[in-house]
Parts: sequence; C-alpha cells; structure tokens
Amino acid sequence: MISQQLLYAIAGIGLFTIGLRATLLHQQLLPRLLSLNVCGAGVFLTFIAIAYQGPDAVADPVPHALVLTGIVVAVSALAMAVALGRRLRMLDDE
Amino acid sequence: MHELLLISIPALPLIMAMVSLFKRSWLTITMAPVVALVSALSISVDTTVAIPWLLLGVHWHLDATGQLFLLFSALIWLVAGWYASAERSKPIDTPLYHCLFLTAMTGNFLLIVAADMLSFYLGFAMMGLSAYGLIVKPSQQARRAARVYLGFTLVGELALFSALLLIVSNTGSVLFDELAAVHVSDLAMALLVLGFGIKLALPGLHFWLPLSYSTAPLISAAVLSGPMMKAGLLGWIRFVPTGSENLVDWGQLLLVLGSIGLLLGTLLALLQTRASAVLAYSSVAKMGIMSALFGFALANPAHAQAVIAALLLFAMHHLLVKSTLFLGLHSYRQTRARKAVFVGLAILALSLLGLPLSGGSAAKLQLAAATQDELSLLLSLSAVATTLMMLHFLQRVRQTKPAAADETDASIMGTRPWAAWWLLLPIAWWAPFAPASIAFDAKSLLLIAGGILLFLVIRRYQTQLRRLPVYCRPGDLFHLLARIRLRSPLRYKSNQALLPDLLLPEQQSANDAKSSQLSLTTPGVWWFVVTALLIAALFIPIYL
Amino acid sequence: MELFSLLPLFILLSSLLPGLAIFMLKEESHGLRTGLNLFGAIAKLLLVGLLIWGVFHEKLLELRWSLGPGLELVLHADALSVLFVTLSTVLWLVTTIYAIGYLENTPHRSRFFGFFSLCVTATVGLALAGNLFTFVIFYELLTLATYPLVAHKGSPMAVRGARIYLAYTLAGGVLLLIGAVWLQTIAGPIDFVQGGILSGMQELDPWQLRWIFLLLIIGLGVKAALVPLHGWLPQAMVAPAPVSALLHAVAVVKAGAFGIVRVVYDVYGVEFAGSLGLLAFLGAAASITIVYGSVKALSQDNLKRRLAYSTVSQVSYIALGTAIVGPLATIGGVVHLVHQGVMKITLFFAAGNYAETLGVHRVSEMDGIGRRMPGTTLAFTIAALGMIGIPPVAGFVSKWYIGLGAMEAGAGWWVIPVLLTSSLLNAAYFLPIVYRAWFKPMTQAWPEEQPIQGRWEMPAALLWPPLVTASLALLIGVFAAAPYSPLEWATLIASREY
Amino acid sequence: MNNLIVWVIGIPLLASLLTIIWPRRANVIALLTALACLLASILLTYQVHAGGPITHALGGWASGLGIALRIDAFSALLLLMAMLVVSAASFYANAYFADPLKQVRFWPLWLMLIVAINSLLLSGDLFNLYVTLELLGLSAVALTALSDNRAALQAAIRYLSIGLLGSLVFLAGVAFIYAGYGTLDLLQLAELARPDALTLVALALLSAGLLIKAALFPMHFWLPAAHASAPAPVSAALSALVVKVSVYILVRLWLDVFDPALSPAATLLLGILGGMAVIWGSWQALLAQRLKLMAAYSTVAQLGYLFLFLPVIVALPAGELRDNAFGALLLLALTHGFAKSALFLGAGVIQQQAGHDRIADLGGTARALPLTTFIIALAGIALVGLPPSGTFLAKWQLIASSIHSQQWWWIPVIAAGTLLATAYLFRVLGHAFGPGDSVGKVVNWGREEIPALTLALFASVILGLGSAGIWDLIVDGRIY
Repeated sequence: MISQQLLYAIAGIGLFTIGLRATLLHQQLLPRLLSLNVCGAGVFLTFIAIAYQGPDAVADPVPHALVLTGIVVAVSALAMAVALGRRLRMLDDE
Repeated sequence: MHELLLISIPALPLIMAMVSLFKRSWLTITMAPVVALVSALSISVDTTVAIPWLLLGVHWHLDATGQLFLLFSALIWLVAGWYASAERSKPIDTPLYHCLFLTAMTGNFLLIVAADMLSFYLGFAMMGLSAYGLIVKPSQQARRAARVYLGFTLVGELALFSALLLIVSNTGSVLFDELAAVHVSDLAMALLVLGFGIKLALPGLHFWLPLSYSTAPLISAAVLSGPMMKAGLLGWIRFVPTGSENLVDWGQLLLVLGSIGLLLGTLLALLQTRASAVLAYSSVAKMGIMSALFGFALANPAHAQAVIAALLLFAMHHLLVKSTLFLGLHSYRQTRARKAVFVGLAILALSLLGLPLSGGSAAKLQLAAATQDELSLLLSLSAVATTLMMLHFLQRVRQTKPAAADETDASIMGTRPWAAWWLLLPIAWWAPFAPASIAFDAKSLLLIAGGILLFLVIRRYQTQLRRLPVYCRPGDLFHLLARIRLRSPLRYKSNQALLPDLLLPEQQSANDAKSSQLSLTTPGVWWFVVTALLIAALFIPIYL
Repeated sequence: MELFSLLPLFILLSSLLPGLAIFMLKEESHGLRTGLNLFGAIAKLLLVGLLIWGVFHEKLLELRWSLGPGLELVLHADALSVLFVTLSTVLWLVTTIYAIGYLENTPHRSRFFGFFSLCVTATVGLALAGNLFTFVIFYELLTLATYPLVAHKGSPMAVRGARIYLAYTLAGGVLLLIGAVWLQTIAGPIDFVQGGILSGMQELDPWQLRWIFLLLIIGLGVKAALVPLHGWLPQAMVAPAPVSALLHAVAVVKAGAFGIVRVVYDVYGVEFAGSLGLLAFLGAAASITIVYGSVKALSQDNLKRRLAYSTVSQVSYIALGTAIVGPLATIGGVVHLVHQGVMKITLFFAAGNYAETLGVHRVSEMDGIGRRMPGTTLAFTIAALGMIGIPPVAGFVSKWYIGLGAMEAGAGWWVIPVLLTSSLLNAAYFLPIVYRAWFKPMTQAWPEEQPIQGRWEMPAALLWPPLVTASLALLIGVFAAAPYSPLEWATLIASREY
Repeated sequence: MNNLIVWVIGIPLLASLLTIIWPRRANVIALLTALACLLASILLTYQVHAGGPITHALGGWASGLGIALRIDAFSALLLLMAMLVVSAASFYANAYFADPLKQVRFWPLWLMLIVAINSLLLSGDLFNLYVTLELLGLSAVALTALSDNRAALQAAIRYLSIGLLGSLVFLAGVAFIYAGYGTLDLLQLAELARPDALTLVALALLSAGLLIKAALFPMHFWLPAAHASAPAPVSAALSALVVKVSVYILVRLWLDVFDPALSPAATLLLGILGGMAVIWGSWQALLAQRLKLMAAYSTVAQLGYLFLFLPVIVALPAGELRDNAFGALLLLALTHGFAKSALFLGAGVIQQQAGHDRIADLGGTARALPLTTFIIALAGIALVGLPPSGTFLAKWQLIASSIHSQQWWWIPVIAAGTLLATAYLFRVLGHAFGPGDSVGKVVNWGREEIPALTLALFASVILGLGSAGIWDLIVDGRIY
C-alpha cells in the first residue's frame, strides 16, 4: 500500500496540475486568480509531504518555513491583483 | 648650353601655350618655333639629356633624322603661326585656338626629340588630341569631321599604347636604342601599323583625313598635312627596327597597302570639286607612296638604310610643299593679288610633281637610286598621278571663290604672313636641297607630259562628275559606315544615340543626313569599276 | 620615442576631437566651427608628415589595446597605410575648405561637419588598422559616419538613397565580419603582415581559406562597388557634392579597395592567394566591373550619375592591379589608389560647382559652359583626360604600370583588352562633355544662375579646391618619378611586399 | 567588511520605508540611495576582483537553514550594471514625473524594485531566489500600473498573473529539488548534482517558470504590452533588469549548478527557441508602429541572443574557450542592459515632447531633439551590434564560439538578426532625420537627456573599449 507521504505528494501535484490547467484556460481575471491559488495550494501540499520524515520523527522545519513564506507571498499577490482589478473596473465605469 | 636648347624645344611652346591663354600676340605664337629652328641648326647632333624625375624618366636627344624633321616642321609651324597670329576671323582668333595650336606644336617637337618611347607617345598624344581643337569649327560638317578625326586618333593612341606595352615588356627598356636588337612580335607590329597608319592615312584608315582637311581652317590643314602627318612616318622609323630579316612580310603588306593608297587617293582626288579636298586626297596618295617605300625598305633589309634616307628627303619635300600649298590656298582666298598667288601655287605644284631642278625631282632621283629601280613602275605611277592631281588642283583653285563673309570676315591678310609665304616659296621649291637636284632626268619629264595628256582626256568626264555619289565626297566610304547606327539598349533618357557626340552625325543635322542619301548614279558605278580594276592590276608588278 | 609611437593615435584624435567638439557647437557659431575644422585638418597634415618620415625610416609605429581574448585593437603604420592616410588627409583638407564654401548658410552645418570629421577619422583608422579585427571595426564605423552625410539633405530622395546605401554596406559588413571571425578561429589573430600572414601557415585547409576569401571580398566589394554589388553608388548621388567627392575619392569606395589590397597582400599574401587560384576570380570580377561601369556611364545624362558609374569602373583598376601577381602590377594598383582619388575628387568638385553656380545637373545642359566657368572647366578637363589615361595626367601612370605588370605576369592577353576597352569607353563618355563645354556655343540660358560676385567666376572657396586637386593630378603625373611621389611610394610598398 | 553585501540590500529597503514615512523628500532619499547602492556595488565588484567571490551568512546562521548571500564575478558585474542603470533612471524619473502625487507613488515601489533586484542577484539559494522573484514581480507590476490607463492596467494584470504562474511553477521545481537533495543551497547542489529523473523534472519545472518570466519565445506574448505601456523609467528598468535577472538565474542553474546533470539536447532546444526569438522579435520590432513597442520587441530578440549562447557554451570544453564564450554572454547581457534602458529613456523624452511615439510621425525630431536622437542612435548601435559597442565584441565571440563548437548554423541566425535590427533602428532614424515638425522648437532637456546619454555611452563606447576587464574578472572571479 502506498505511503501517506506519497499520497499527499500525489494529491499536491494533482492540485497543482488542475490549477495550472484552469489558469491557462480561463481568460477572466477572477477565475484565473483563484485557479492560481489552487495551483499554489498544490505546491504547498507537496512541500508539506516532503517535510514528512516518518511517523515518530520530527518533521523537517525548512519546508514549513518555505510554505509559510510562500503563503504570505501568494496572499499579497492576490490582494494586489484584486486591487488592480478594482482600479480597472473604476476606469471602465468612468 | 646645347642641353638647355634641347630642353627648350618642347618646353618653350608649352609655356607659350599657357601664356597665350591670357595674352596672345604674334610673339607668343612664333617665338617657340623660332627657337626650335635656331636650335635645330645650332645643336650639335646627338646631344642628349636625361631627366630622371620627369614623368617616368625621360631621355631626349637630337639625331640627324630628328634634326631634319625638326628643321622643316619648325619652319612650317613658324609660318603657320604667323598666319594664325594675323588671322582675325573667329575660330582662329581665340585663346583656345592659340593654346591648342601651341600644344600641338609642343607634342610635335617633343616626339621629334624623344629618345624614349614614353616621351614619344606623350608627344604623339598631345599633338593628336589638341589637333582636334584646330579642326573643329562652328559649322555642322566641321564638328562632325572633328569628331571623326578624334575617334580615329583615339584608336591610334590606344593601338600605340598597347604596342608600347608589348615592346617595353619585351625589351625591358623604353629607350629606342635598345630596340634595334630585339624581335618585334607580329602583334606589336600590327598595332604599330594601325597606330601610325591612321596618322599616315593608310587606305581604310584615311577617312578622317579628307573630312577634316576639307573642312578645317586652311592654316590648321597646313600644319596637319605637313608636320603632324609626317610624325607618323617618324614613328615608324623610330619604332620599327629596319634591317631585321623578320619583318619582310610586313614590308610586303605595307607595300601593297601603300600602293592601294596611292591609287585610291589619286582617284578620289580627281573626283573632288573643292581645292582643299583635292589636296587632302593627294596627301592620301602621297602618304601611300611613302608607306609603300617604307614597306619596301622593310622587305629588303639589305638596302633599308639607303631607302629610308631617300624616303626622308622625299617626305621632307612633301611636308614643305604640301603645307605651303595649303597656306597659299589660304592666301589665295584672302588676298587681292590672286594672280601672283596662283603663280606661286603653280610653282609649288611643279616642284611637287618633280620638275627637273626642283627638290621634288631630287628626292625622286634619290629614291630611284636607293630602290635600284625595283619600284620604277610604282614611282612612275605616282609621278603621273601627282601630275593629274596637281593639274586638277590648279583647275579647282581657279574656281575657288574669295573668302565669303560667312567663313571669314574677308579681311585683307596682314603683310607678315604674305611676306613669309613668298619667303617660304623658294625654300619649298629647293627643299630638301639635295645636290642631286641639279641632275636633269628626262624620264620624269615624259611622265609629266603623259600625265598632262591623260588629264586632258579625263577633263571630258568632269562634266559627269558634277553630282557625286556620297561615297565620293570627302570621307568617301565613311559616309556609308556612319549609316550603320548602333541600335543598342544604352540610350540617353533624352533618347540620343549611344555615341552621339563621338562618331555619328548629330541628330539635328537632318540636312546633312538628307544630302548624304545614297544615290548610285552612273558615274558612281563607273568610278567603282575603274578603281577595282586598277587596284587589281596593281598586284601584277609587285609579285613579278 | 614612446611618444612617437603614439603618433597613430594622435592622428586619429586630430579629426575625432574637433568632430565631437563641432557637434556641441551652435548652428550660428560659424567662425569657430570653421576654425576647428581647419585646425584639425592642418594638425592632421603635420602629424602625417611626421608619420611619413617615421615609416620611411622604418620606425616601429604600433599601438595595442586589448578588448578581450584574441580581440586586440591595433594601430600600426606601414608604407601602405601611410599612402592611404596621406591621400585622405590631403584631400580632407581640400574638401573641408570646399564644403565650407559649399554649405554657406545652409541648415545643420554643425551636424554635417561633425559627421564629416568622424568619417575621415574612420577612414584614417581604417588605413592605420594593424589587424583584421581593427579593420572591421573601422569599416563599420565608416558606414555609420557616412550615413547621415548621405541623408543630409533630408529630402525623401536623400533618405531613400541613404537607406539603400546602408542596406548594401551593412549586409557587406556582416559578411566581412563572418569571414574575419572564421579566419581568426582557424588561424588565430590576423595581424597585417607584409607578405601575408597566412602564407606562413601551410597547414590550413585551402578550401576553408577559399570560402573565407570569398566572404571577405564580397564584404569589401560592396564598398568597392564591384559589380554586381555596386547598386548603392548611383543612388548615393543625392548627397551634397563635397560628400560625393569624399565618398568616391577617399572614404567609402576607396576603403573597400584598400581593404581588398590589404586582404590580398597582407593577409593572404599575393603569391599564396594566387596559388589558391583566388586572384583569377578577383581579376575577373574587376575586369567585368571596369567594362560594365564604363558602359553604363555612357548612357547617363545626369553628370553626377555618369561620374558615379565612372567611379565604379575606375576603382576596379585597383582590384585589377591587385589581382595580378608581380611588383609592377602592384605598383599600378596601389598608385591608382591615389591617382583615382585626386582625379575623381576634382571631377566631383567641378560637378558641384556647375550645380551650385548655374544649376546645371545634366550633361546636355553643359553647352559652352567653359566660357562661363573657365577655371572649373579647366580642372574638369584635366581630370577627365587623366581618367581616360592620357599622359601626362596621373591616370596614365597607373594604366601603364598595370599593363606592364599584366605583360610581366603573362596576363596581358586579357588585361590589355580590358584596359583598352575601358579607355575607349572613358573617352566616349568624357570627351563629349569636354567638347560641349569648350567647343559648343551656349544654346539656352542656365537653369538657375547665381550672379557673379568678386573677380572669380564663383566664390574662391569653391573655385580653388578643384584647381588645386587638378594641378595635383597633373603634377603627380608629370613628376611621377620624383622622390616621395606616389609612384615612388608605391614602388617602396611593392619592394616591401615582395 | 562583508557587510557591504547586506548594505546593498538594506539601504534601499530602509529607504523605501523612509519614503513612505516622509513622502515630500522622497526623491532626495531615493537619489541618495541609488548613488549609495552604486558606490557599494562598485566596491563589491572591486572586492571580488581583488579577493575572489564573497559569501555572507545572514545573521550567522549556517546555510541550509539560514540565508546565504553570495557574490561572484557574474553577479557582481550584473549588480554593477543594474545599479548604474537604476541610478541613471532615478535621476531621469526625478525629472520625468512632474506630478508630485505620481512621485509619492513611484519612489517606494522603485526602491523596492532595487531591493528585489539586488537581493536576487546576491541570494545564494533557490528559495530566496523564489521569494526575490516574487518581490521583483510584484513591484514591477505595481510600477507598470503607475501610468494609470486601461492599457497599462490590463498589461499589469496580465503581467501579474503570468508572473505568479511562472513563480509557482518555479516553486514546484524548488520543491522537487528539496525532495531530491534535501538542500536548496546552490553551492551544495552544485556538488551533489546528478543526472537522475527527479533532477531533470525539477530542472524542467524551474526552467519553465523562469522562461515564462524571461519571456523567451514563444512565452514572450505578455512582454511587449507591459514594457511598452509602463512609464519610461519603469520600462527601462523592466527591459534592462527585471527580465534579465530571470535569465541570470537560468544561466546560473544550467551552466553553474546543474551543468553535470544536463543533456546537450536540452540546451539545443533552448538555443533553437532563442534563435526563433531573435528572428521573430526583430521582425515584430520592424513592423512595430510605436517606438516603445519596437524597443520592447527588440528586448525579446536580444534575450534570444543570450539563449543562443547556452548550447554553444555547453558544447565547448571547460577552459579558455568556454570562458571566452561565457564572458561574451555576460558582455552581451550588460550591453543590452545599458542600451535598452537608454533607448527607453530616449523614447520617453520624445513621447513627452512630441506627445506620441508613432514612428511614422517622427519627422523633424533630429532637428528639434538632436541630443535625444543621438542617444537613440547610440543605443541602437549597441543593439544592432555595430562597433565600438560591447554587443559587437559579444557577437564576434559568439560566432567564433559557434564555429569552434561546430554549430555553424547559428551564424545565419545572428546575421539575419543583425540586419533586421539595423533595419528597425534606421527605420526610426530615417524618419527622425526626415522632414516634418513633430516637435516644435529645438529643445535641450538636460535633466532627462544626460542620464540617458550616460547609459547610451556606456553601452556603445565605454563597455566596448573597456571590455577586457570582464574576461579577467570571470576567469578568476567565479564560485562554481
């Protein structure tokens, strides 16, 4: 039977792929951003899977650090994208 | 001192040419030939100067031949110069004409004193090209004649240029002295014949001559027919190593060509209506006989020296007389004392056809002696021919109108040229002062008599020759050649022909084109047949 | 002596710095600009005098500045470069004076003279280049410096002509670049060595060398206007007269020819090139060009176009002389570098004067122009006669030596006919002009005549340059054998090459 | 004093905060910062030259857990170039943004951009690279959006989403690397690197992400819009630096870190893509109607040249030949940095004076804006690769190297690219020299033109004549 770690990893990669596909397919801004986040989630999941070092061992801290940073970055990027979108909408309304 | 004089011979006229652009007088135009004359008489033979830094390093010297040429050429240039300075009509009385006159003189003198081929070539080119300016006149025909002259001259220059290249690369030296030893290749020889043959108006290369002589100012014609033409002969004498066995065939060829020239010239001369044209064709004939003699010299290396010596006398005599005739013609058209001038012309004519006690007969006797009567037929032929031509000439002179307003301003010519001509007359008669001229030969008298009779016969046909076909006008066959237009893609936007200004008649000269419509009149055919027969007949004596 | 070896650099700077300074000048400051120009030109002349002395006494004049591995900027003065430097310097001085007169009160003079100086700097750099790399650099720089000059007028015609010029030259430049790099990768840095650097390396693959030669010659042939690469030259006629003069006599066309000489003699070595069978190819190309150019010139009614085609033909004499193995031909080709320059610049000055003073641009308008402008027409006539090859004008000397060299090398059977044909054709397109100018009466009024001020037929700054160059052409012909004459210098070069 | 490395990042970081606190003096602060960074980068380069590469463990933490900052010849030179460009662009921007509000918005972002660039060039492990990439992307997007119009905003959004995608793909690659090797430190990776499947997949992901950011053909579609619609100084920085640093990372990974794990085929693929980029980009630049668009497309082409180097370099044996080629790559990158920024700054001047940058209507510019035209010409010369620019030498070396490595087929590509470049440059100049009066009177806009001129001179003359130093530096100044 496949190990937990591998399961997580595969799930992560799956998410990543789905997100990627969606990103490339969608034209509108919002769906695209969302799918990008899905993408990101996949990557983070993979990292966490990598961090796993067996049932009784302590997890590798480095990936966690990475994931945290990554999440921060992703969030700020999302925020910025939304802000830009709003600005564009305002311009259209004027 | 002698070196200085030698250098001054070509240098002075060049300087004068520059001067005459700004200030022209009888002094500027006659000083140079005077100096040349003096130095020709005073410089000791075989004076040599070498100027290494000039051009590609020049060597000049004055040998016996050169002295002879220089003497007589300078004389003619002098008198002609006098005429030119006295002339008040347009084409001549311009700084351009004076400058080119002197440049041509420079070239002529330079090639006479040249001891290396490049100087000779330089002189030849200067002379030939600047002569263009002596020929050209405002009139349509004159311009065209000048163009034709230029075309032929250029071809001559180039032929000479390549001949030079062949010879120099063969000998490795540009000095004439080194030449005598080497074997001149056939190609080089052909180029030499072509290059100088154009100057000497060999048959087929002669078209430019009657065209230009009959249209150019008579003063120009005088220097052209005298000094300049003889330069071609000098060229042969300088370049072709006489006395070498391997040029016999070429000698034969020249002999044939020359003889053809003699006949062609005579025939055409007899068909001319203008006196100057008659003189022109007689020049063709005379040059023919000289070429033939030179060819004879090549063909018999044994007595080349003697023949050439005699040929020189002959040439000098012709030089002097022919130029004097042209000048006389000029005087005749401008003076009131036409009778006197006519007498003078008659005397000259007699000297030319070798009346005993004249320079002409002396030269003829020398030739006869030198050729040991191997060419007696040809010589007698030429004697008869000359007689015919001279008589025809005199007849034509009688009918020459005095200078009309359209050509000159009909001013009575100045006294200076007038005197000069009369001074020139006796010299021309006696020249080249050969002792043999005392001798009296009956043969030539007979020939002359025969000639006179023949002339009387021909006169009956003269009435038929009023309207001549185009190919009998001055420049005979060329009029037919000129019909062959170069229909090429290369045309001006303003669609003019390819070589509009060089060879073909200008487009706008419709009248010219019309007048030269090819019309085969009966006398034309008749004339053609006779020529052909005579030329054919000529080969018999030569190959006996 | 250290300072002395910097001489080539100073020679470059003597025109570069004034040029840059001129760019900064205001349009109005005419006096200062003129002063800078003349100062630069004269300073250069003096320095070149020094250079001649140095090279004649075989001083080592070399500067090296590394730009990277195998890429060295080398300025080096040998006999050949001195010949070209002297030519360009002298003619630059004359042309500058002419240009000052010609562009009197026209716009953008600062720009013009700035690029003018840059152009000459590039030319001199080309002449002093000590290796192929440096040569390529200055070759490209020359293209850049001349483009604004050709486009100077700013008219659509000018811009178009300039574009065509650029397309041709840069395409050629790229080929040259590729060839040079290729050569350097197989043979290491290509210094110009008398006798040829490659002739020492027998181990190289001959076929590669042949291909490289082809690339180099095509690259250089574009500027040297070898048929069929000549298309830009007639188009570049839209440039102002001084520019055309410089383009045809000194800078661009001559640079190409000079490059060919360099490649054949100092890169391949003439015997080696001959043994590779490359010279036959070059000779053929040159001969075709000579004849073709003359034939085309015949049918041009526009004076400058006619002159342009005559350049196409004349410059190839240099290539022809180069293509023949043997010292005499070398002398002929190299000396024609100078002779053609002096004569052609005269012709263009004259053409410029006609256009400036009378608005005459076509040959068919030139009837009787000799009476109106005797000085200019005299200069024109001398130069034209020289082009035809009539002694004692300089052109004859070159033809004579090329012909002798051909005979010496046994190539006479095809070279001499080429020479004769082209001479005849030259006569056929030059003499009619001379004839119209002197012997034909003036038929119609001049298109746009400027009134005569002063005692000359036109402003002295326009009249004297052609007269000076014309008399120069005459003098170097008449005193061809005198010491320090171009011919003597060419002989020196030939003696050092063989 | 290794802290210099820290300062290079710290100063601008501090400064950006200051500018937010103290907006009225923002420009002064920013200018001083730029100059300080310039000075620091010069000193750093000198140190590398003198004492070889420098490593600095931030906060004393050993690399692996801590953050290692490294600088070697490669990054030092790029840093130097970047700082020169940035300082010049700062002075330019100071004059460019008349509206104080714009200034207030501009400077903090601008300084963040500087921070991002510097930290990216200096960071020595993959994850920092990811973070700095993101930082760079975000600040760049924000700057693009500064010119507040539809086109710009749409371009910005597109830019952002593409950038995010790229960095996520990159991050995935990072994950795989960590899974494979347990470390992200480049130096350690370089020792461990082995050609197994995992590495290849990871490398593929990393490269994919970078290629998107580096806008290599055919992933270039987002670039022209973004670069063309941003304000002039921003476009300058984007084209000259932002794109280039992604290429920098790629080259680092391929040539330095994972060189042993590479197969030539992969580099060949990159080379081919690069070649297509050269042709396509140049062609589009030739067709472009607007000056800035042309410049943007020419960026696409110029980046293509950089990729041409990869297969050639990989095929060469380590040693002198390889160093020559690598130096040429670096030289080309530097020259393009200067040239392109100068070109954009010049175009900015024209756009301000003429009110447009339509190439067809540039007539008379040469008369009205002589200096600007001169700048554009100089920059163009460097872009085309005519002497005495550095590009010329780089191309010379590129051709030589491709002959050495038997890959002659790159030569026609280079030739074609050069000719096309000439065509689009002189198309502009031809119009500029042509008749017309797009700009009324003669203007000398020194405050903008002099910075631009400096850059142009660096590109076309100084770098060309002083390039020998580059090779000296990279021979003994490399870590890997």
